[in-house]
Amino acid sequence: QQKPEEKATPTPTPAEAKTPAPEKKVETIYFGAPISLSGKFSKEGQMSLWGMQVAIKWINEKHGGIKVGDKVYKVELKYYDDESKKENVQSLVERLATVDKVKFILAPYSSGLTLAAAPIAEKYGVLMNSHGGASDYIFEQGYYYVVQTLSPASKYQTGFLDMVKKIDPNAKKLAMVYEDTEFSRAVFKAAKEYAEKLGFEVVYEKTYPKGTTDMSPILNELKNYEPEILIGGGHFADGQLLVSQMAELKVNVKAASILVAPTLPQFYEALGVKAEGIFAPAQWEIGVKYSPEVAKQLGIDWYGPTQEEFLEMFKEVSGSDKPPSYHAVEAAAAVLSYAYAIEKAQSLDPKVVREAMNDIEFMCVYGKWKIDPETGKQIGHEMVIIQWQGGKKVIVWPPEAANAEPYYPMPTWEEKEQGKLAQK
Amino acid sequence: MKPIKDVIPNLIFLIILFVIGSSVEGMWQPIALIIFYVALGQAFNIFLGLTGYVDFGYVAFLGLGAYGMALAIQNFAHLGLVSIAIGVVAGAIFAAILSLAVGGVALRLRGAYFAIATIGVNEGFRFFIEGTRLWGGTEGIVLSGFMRKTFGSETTNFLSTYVSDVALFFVAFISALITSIYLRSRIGYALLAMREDEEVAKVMGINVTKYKILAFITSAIFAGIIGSLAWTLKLTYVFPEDVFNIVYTVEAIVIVMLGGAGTLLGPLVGGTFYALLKYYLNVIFPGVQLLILAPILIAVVVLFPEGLVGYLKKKVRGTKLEDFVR
Amino acid sequence: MLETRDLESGYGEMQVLWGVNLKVNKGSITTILGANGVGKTTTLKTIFGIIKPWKGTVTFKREDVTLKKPHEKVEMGIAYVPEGRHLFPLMTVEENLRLGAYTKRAEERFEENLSFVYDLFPILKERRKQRAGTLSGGEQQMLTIARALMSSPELILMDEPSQGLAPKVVMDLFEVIRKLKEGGLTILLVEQNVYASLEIADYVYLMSEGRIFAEGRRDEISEEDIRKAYVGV
Amino acid sequence: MLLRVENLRKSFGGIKAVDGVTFEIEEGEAIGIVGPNGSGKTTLYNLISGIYLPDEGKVIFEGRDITNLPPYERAKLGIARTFQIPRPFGNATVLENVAIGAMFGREKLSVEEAFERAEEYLKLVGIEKLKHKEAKLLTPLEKRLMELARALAMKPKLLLLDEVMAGMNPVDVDRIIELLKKIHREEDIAIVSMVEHLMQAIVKFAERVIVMHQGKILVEGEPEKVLNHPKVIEVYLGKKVI
Amino acid sequence: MALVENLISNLIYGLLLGTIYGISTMGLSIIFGVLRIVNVGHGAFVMIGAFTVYWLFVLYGVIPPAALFFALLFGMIIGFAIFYSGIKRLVDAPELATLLATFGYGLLIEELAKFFWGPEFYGYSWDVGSINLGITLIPYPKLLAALLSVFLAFSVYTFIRKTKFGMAIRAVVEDREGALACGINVNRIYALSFALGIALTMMGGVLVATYTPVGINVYMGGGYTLKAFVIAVLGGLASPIGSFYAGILFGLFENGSYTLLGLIPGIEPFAMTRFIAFVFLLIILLVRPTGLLRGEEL
Ligand SMILES: Nc1ncnc2c1ncn2[C@@H]1O[C@H](COP(=O)(O)OP(=O)(O)OP(=O)(O)O)[C@@H](O)[C@H]1O
Ligand SMILES: Nc1ncnc2c1ncn2[C@@H]1O[C@H](COP(=O)(O)OP(=O)(O)OP(=O)(O)O)[C@@H](O)[C@H]1O
Ligand SMILES: [Mg+2]
Ligand SMILES: [Mg+2]
Repeated sequence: QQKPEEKATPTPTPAEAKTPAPEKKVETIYFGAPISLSGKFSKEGQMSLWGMQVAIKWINEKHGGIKVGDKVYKVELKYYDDESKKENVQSLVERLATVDKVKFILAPYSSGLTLAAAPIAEKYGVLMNSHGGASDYIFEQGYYYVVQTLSPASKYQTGFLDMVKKIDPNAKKLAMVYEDTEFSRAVFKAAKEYAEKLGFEVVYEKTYPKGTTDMSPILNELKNYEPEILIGGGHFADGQLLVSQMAELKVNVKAASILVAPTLPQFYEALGVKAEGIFAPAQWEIGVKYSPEVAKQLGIDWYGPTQEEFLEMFKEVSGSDKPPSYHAVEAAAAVLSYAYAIEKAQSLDPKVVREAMNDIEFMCVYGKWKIDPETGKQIGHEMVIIQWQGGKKVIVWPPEAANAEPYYPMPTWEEKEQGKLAQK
Repeated sequence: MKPIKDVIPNLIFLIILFVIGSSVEGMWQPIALIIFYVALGQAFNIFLGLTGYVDFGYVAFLGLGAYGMALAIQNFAHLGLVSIAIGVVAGAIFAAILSLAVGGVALRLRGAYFAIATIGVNEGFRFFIEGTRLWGGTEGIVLSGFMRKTFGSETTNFLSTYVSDVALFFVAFISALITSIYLRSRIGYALLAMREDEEVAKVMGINVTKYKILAFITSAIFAGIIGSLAWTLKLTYVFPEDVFNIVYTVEAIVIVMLGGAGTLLGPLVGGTFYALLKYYLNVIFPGVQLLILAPILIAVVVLFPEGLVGYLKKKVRGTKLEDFVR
Repeated sequence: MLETRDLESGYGEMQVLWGVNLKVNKGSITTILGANGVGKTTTLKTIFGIIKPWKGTVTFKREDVTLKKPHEKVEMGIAYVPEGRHLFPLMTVEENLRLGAYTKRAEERFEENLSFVYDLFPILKERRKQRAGTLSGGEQQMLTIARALMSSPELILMDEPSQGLAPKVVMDLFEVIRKLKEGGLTILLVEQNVYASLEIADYVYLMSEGRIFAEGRRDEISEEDIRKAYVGV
Repeated sequence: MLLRVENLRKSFGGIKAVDGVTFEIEEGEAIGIVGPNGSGKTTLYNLISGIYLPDEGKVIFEGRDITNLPPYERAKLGIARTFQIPRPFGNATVLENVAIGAMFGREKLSVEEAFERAEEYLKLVGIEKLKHKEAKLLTPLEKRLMELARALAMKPKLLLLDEVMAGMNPVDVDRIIELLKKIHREEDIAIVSMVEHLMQAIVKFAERVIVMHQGKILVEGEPEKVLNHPKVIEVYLGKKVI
Repeated sequence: MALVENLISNLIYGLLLGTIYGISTMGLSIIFGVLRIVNVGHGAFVMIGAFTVYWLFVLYGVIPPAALFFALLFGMIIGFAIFYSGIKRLVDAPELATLLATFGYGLLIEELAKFFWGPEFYGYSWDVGSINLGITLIPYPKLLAALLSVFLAFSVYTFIRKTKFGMAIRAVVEDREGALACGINVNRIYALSFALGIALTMMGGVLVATYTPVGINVYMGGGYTLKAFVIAVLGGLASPIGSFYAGILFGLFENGSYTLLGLIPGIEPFAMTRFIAFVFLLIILLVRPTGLLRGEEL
């Protein structure tokens, strides 16, 4: 449960509180965030709040604050609930920029809300780091202060297609069934182009409107096209529904990659064995092989908690056993990127920090972080592909991040009914 | 001029809001939030207050207004800022056309039937845009970059973070003024009669449909203007899912009911109350604010079923204050 | 059987009744006469409990029923024939009658009461499958009375039952009221049809401005007082 | 000739409420319409005022066919009415009710003029002291009087009254009859047609009486003659009244 | 002919789905019919019903349809609580005030649910096989949900039409003062009808979650509110059984039109089915402004 008092700063560790280093003054720097704790994005909002809190905890307690010159800054998070609504986002971002004097803002969830916040951030010259607005076009509008931490929508399904091509070069017939929203459209437009480039033939492409509760018309029709591979989905609810009805109507494919929904444990809880073998793109997943060692090999800095540390702190912060979803880690990475960039720039001036961001490249639990100086778009980070195997979510792509082999083709629905798992 | 006198309290109230927004640091966007709700409420109240009909599909007019502005900017940006004026007019015209079409059909229905049938119009329209991929379909129209290129970053920022809000002050005031003019004229009495008993009104010589449509179109036009300003100009993008979101109709109802339907000050008080309550609850209790808001709303409506201004209006009836609470 | 003492009541802040004292004897017809708007309907509504009394008491069969709800009073044996019918227009005649027998008290004697009212108003029996809303005005009025009778009342409060009825029907109606009394029912009647109601009344109250200003047996009441009741004092 | 209805018919489901009615009203007449309950009087009014459209037949007003005209246009031509079950604009004041009548009636008055006229007519029917009361708070009878004032304020040429005197005590009945006669004489209201079950009122007021029965006209003519007609006594009066 | 087969399977699914639309709308009609209250918070109760299924199944292994009894019980309790805590005072208030109140209650319930259950998207699997019709497959839970909907709808119909209590409800609707005169405790009828409406809505939610066992979330109600509004009007707003029929019609129309719309190039047929369904609604209302069953009767 989210409790209001969690807003308070993580109390400084006793050691720090008692013996402040004499030569270094400890001051506070505020990061601000409008977060969707109510409304349609509250699921993502809650996760990102926890993620931010973990990152801040790490900065304050493990890292000893952000060091700029001879000063040490503790980070404190100012956040408000935007209820997933644009009016609130705008007034709250302004409050953060003026009343709270925040210079570093973590963008709200979703492309729409990020776009709503952008003019205000731009007006007050505060930085805004997008950790939940995937659409590429946000970064094509010429905003200077807006940067991106997560991989853009155009990247979501490309990894999966690469993977299929590699495992089964003969697979050709591809079906696309996805939610008609701007996010999914951005994903699948790019995916389609990419698929055709790889030599897939798109035999079926249909969308369903948001809020659909019965996909049988599409699936009944799809069956006739006998696709081998399916990519689709959009969000949580429809992703669950799509797979559940594919099972009911016995629409068998060799592999299916569904957006968002399968990355959550609730997906398997809801579908059980039916979830076996389903793929999904993820910005991050427990078990990714990002570590200080990997960073060293690549010759870039590691910044932030290791994966173990992160998971442990996440448990503390959230007060529950829920594992973090990628939304949490994205948000954490956005916070870390601020801290890292501030230290690099040795300045708290958003403009200077923004300049510095153009040049930095580092790795954290979330992976690599690097933006395109031109647009602010994320280009360093790579997505992973997860798959449900034997009740576990494993990472199967890209090979350098994978902790398991992809299971292909996925068992048929009939086989799954008999209890067959996607496990060797 | 009685109608003008009646809205003087509104004017004073709005000026106070404006002054606070301009002078207190960090208050501009909260005031913009208030003025958005106030303008929405005032515009909605033209129709609801005068006819007693609730238009659940009201947001469709906002949505169309938003598209009107978006298309104007897309097509007339070479005319410079004139395109913004064209956008406001286009928003108004789009909304007026739709309201004429909808009104012609739906205004034959009564009470709750009308209210709900209009949801169908709104949803239907949205699905039409999504289904035919008209105006970008679900991908909508994103204008920030284009506007920044054409008008310059400074100007665009100024337009979307200041001009759009200031314009809403005018919308809020003018819609109250029009309500007031209507109320004091034959239109107001015709609709009063209609509200009470449509059949009797007809027998008494009132062309009910004419007056209903008049109020409907007026209200829709203001909605179109609000849509063009508060959506497209302020946010610089239009997504059908957002602009046709019924939440804004529900909020309009909430605001008007909090203040008092058919009163001139009601939307102002209701909108301010609602926006401030929400804003500060968001700030102080992020995450649980709606849990606190809900009982407050219920309590207000149970205590003041006729709204805050409605209640006050009754209280001051026959006293000197009567002229100031309308 | 029924007695009110110093009954006061009204609507909102406006007081209408200013101390009404009435006594209705078992097995009699008592009528209240008075100009329009003096509070006759209000008196009946207050007795029946649709309006809460502000002051004073109502006793029925020696029990204080001042604060009892209408449905409790029906259960005790009071029936009310409201001004303006108040039937259930979309239901059939028989369904209306069935609802008249809604209380426990009445349910037991449903069959018996049904044949009684059908005997009293044979036309209703003919129309028993017809919707009440499509009956003519007179038939509707009969149905209203019949419905009240279905509750097995001991006391029946009638508010202007003859209003809007054709003269012939009015005659029949008063005949029915007389028959009901003969059957042992107690009746409290409010009427504008002065002469017809005086003819059947045992006891008369004259009302003006929320008070009773004269009362007496039919033969004790002077023409003078009656005129006064209408011109208003 | 002011009004002519020709072979008017209207049925609801199986019920023939008005079943082939033809009659004329000359300018300057005072008409009484009587008949048993359910004989179609109110329905006839509804057809004339345009609340219902007839299944068959014609309504002609001042030589113009108005059968299919919407009610508000008929009102503008000069047809006004009251309702058997009063239908005031409940949340408006009594004065506003009447003013609305004046505003949209035969003469197009401005708001101010309408309120002035409303005051006048409230005084005329004798309820001016109720003028600031919300109409829903009136007794049924007060509502009827208000409706009368509201209809009069429309300055109609044809005024259709539907049991305005029901539930009225004998003293007030006389007063209203006098009032109607006076208006009938003095104002340019040509016709008052009155539906009433109170014979005392009909006899005092009407110059001609129409008796309806089962949707048809049973007899029409001078009051004395009609009310002594044996058929009328049989189906309507029950016994001789005059 | 794939096309014809497709059309038939879509119609079959439309029929099943339609019963679910219908049953999840009836509660709205009852509350409107008796109290003239448009329950803007309708969807919140559908959501609670859906969660009832989920928790009972996940925690205690209760099979989904059995949750109907619990929903009835909880629904009555919640309904009474809401009625006595606020709605009661608004029965005589301006009609619009109740819109605000029911909005408030809907919001309260959603936020309470979120407080306890979080913003998660839940689901469960009750795999008991399916019937193979050759052209398509129908899982037993969906079939069961549809059959139970029909059963429940007709129980409600019978209850209102044939029982004494149902008659009392209709009496209150038709004439309140008349009902008082008959010795009916009008306030209790209001309370009971409201509670019944809420309970029925929750039972509708149970069947929704039996039919669609995934995507259960505290904010899932919004879509159902919209749809229920539209279906209720189509059926005649105040007529519960009308709503049920209208639900079926709506389901058939939505799903049935998919195949045909798919033949038109350049459009998104699924979104267009929604558009067409709303156009259909407007056409019906033009012809019958008070809905299919005229909407004057309960
Ligand atoms: N619902 C109401 N609200 C406010 N005032 C009312 C209401 N009903 C009646 N009154 C007022 O109460 C007074 C008495 O009304 P009541 O109906 O008891 O009179 P009555 O004697 O029955 O008259 P009538 O012969 O016309 O039926 C009247 O002045 C009337 O205006
Ligand atoms: N809207 C309607 N629907 C169905 N039947 C109707 C309707 N209006 C009137 N009727 C029926 O038509 C017949 C004539 O009714 P109408 O009201 O004209 O009678 P009336 O002569 O005015 O009677 P009363 O003296 O009782 O007022 C009656 O049988 C009535 O039930
Ligand atoms: Mg009375
Ligand atoms: Mg009549």
